Amino acid sequence: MLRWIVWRDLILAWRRRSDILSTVFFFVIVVSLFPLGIGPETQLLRSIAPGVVWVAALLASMLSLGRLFANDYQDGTLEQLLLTPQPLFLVVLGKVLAHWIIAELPLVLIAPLVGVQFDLSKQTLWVLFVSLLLGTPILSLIGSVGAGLTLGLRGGGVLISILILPLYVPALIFGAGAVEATIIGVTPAPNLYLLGAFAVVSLLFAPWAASAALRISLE
Amino acid sequence: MRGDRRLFRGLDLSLSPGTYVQLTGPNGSGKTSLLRILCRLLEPAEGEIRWEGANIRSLGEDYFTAVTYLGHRPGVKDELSALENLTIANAVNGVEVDTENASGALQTMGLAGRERLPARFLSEGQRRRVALARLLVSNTRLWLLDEVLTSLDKRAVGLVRSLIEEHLNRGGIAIVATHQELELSAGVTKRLELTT
Amino acid sequence: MKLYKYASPAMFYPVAGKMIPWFAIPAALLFAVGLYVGFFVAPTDFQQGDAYRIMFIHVPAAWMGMFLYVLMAIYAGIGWAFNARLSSMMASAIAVTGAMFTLLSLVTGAFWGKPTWGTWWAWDARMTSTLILLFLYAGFIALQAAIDDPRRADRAGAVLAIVGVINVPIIYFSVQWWNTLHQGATIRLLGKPSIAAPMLTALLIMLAACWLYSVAIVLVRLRCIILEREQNASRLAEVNA
Amino acid sequence: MNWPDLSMGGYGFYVWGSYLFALVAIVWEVLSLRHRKKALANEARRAVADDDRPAAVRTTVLRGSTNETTS
Repeated sequence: MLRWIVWRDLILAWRRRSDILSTVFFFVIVVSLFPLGIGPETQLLRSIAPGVVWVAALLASMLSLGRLFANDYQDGTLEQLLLTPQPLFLVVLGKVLAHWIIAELPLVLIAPLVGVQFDLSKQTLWVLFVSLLLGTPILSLIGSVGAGLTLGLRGGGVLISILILPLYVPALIFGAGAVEATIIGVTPAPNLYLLGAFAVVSLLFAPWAASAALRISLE
Repeated sequence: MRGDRRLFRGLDLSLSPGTYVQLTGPNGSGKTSLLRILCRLLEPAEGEIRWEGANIRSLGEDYFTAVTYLGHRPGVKDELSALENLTIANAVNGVEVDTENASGALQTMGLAGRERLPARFLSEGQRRRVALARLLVSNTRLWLLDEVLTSLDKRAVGLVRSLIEEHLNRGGIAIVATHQELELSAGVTKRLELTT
Repeated sequence: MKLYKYASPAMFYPVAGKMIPWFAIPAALLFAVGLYVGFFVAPTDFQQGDAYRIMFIHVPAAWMGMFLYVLMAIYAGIGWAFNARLSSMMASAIAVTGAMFTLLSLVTGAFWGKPTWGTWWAWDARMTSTLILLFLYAGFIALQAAIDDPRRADRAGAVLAIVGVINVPIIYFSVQWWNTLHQGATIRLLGKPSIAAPMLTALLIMLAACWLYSVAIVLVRLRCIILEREQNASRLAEVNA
Repeated sequence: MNWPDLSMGGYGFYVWGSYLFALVAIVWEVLSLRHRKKALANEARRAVADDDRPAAVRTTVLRGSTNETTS
């Protein structure tokens, strides 16, 4: 059943390819703005790179979260999803997995490319890729709770950011920390382990919270 | 209850297989809320609902294998074609439907030739028929239909009537919120009037 | 289950009314006593001079901010689990006071940091975590404000508060980790070798005063919320009568 | 008295500043709640006042205020 939900969302996203591209372009543009704002000194750019790339990934995923449930909510298919004979958190997991593939994976793939703007070494780019690979599921998982809570509310987009960004802080700290560790030559292992641990915690709690949020919003 | 206001109280009835309940009442009298309570989209403030003797809350997800609920919005994705909508909706429900009898169902609902058209080109009435086609393919025993006859032409209403009659003959139960009189030839007809 | 049905908001309204003076007056008294001890009895600190006296408001505010968030999450959780409207109303009543205390602890912390560290904001681990706690409060209040139906607002708030409370320790740990990583151990605001007796008593008195004050103010706001919600209910009932 | 004057050896601004802010925060909270309570009180009084007017007038007022909520 899970693969059908993911398959359905992938078809839907494929039919509206522009949405995927818009999120990726937003990410690339935000990251490229910083050198323009701060100046081209490579030493400075290298030190801010981890934070810039991670914050840009956070904001880009915030953009696409609004649509996670909203389209299904408007055309009534979300109600039907609540009535499937499978536990609701499986449905949520399917939606989150689909959202991760559609909105987050492109960011992870393009991040090393964008990292080159900040004169990062190959090793650092690789750690950046791994940290985003580990971190972005957290963004989708915790984000799905925010999307579920703010379903159908006016000003939903901004509201999601206020609710969810504080909860992203550990992911940001460990993720950006891992990249920064490699820049200063320290092993990024502890950061990545902690990031992985936080990912597992979110994997456990977020679907339950998101399905509770959906039940409440659809009452 | 909606907000802090009680919609209805002291509702106590039991339905045997083959019953058709026509649910009527002015707007805001709680028809939709009753239907949503019956399919657990809404929790009742007090009281409980039993399906075959077991409280539906304790039945958990298995209860949904026996229920089909069609709400105000048809629940059809615009980007998907009518056929995809039907097959995927059922697959998500765990009922694998092959394309033949899916398009067969669409044809009986009068959508011949439009199966592969993305749903956004369909009219509201046609979209409603795609939703109703789900009734043909799913073998659930309890149908909860909320104002599904709106925007349907005469022929489509006739189609729905025959669908419900077959469903009742198979021992199913249908609770339909509508103001149109469906003189059913099969099963027992009950009327439930909700007043404000 | 009967217990929660009994504590219906309408029944609790007069009870809360009677309780408020019992908390408000002692709170005022304790504030006066605490300030007196803090300012007149406690000696001038050899290291920080008199700047440390800010501690008597900063530390209680920080503790209250954190304690009220957990209390809010518990009330919201109970309200959601047992469908007890009064408990959810209590959570909404606590939110604003908790946010106020968190904001107060941030401002007083900055006022304290300026003389001791020379900057208003030094990204000290505890201050940063308090800042994020303020964001969590803001999220709760914003979410409840954005939802019109009180029942959904209560339950959505409960989900957010519970998710928040699970995350608070993780956030505190990650900020701690982040802080030691970058700055090494800065001198902690409270890291004085020994706290003179009067300082400690002043601190505890002020904490008790803040707690009593919180109970009083939360009960007042609770009564307002009960009035607002029952008002709508009675008006709707009147319309349907 | 262990601090000679209000300036407290130069720290006065910070100490009094923070307590002033605390006072402002508490006073704001108390006043805003009192204001909110007063607003609720006369709203209730207005609703009660509605009841005393002749029934015919009242029902028109109420019908105006009921919005058709689609169930």
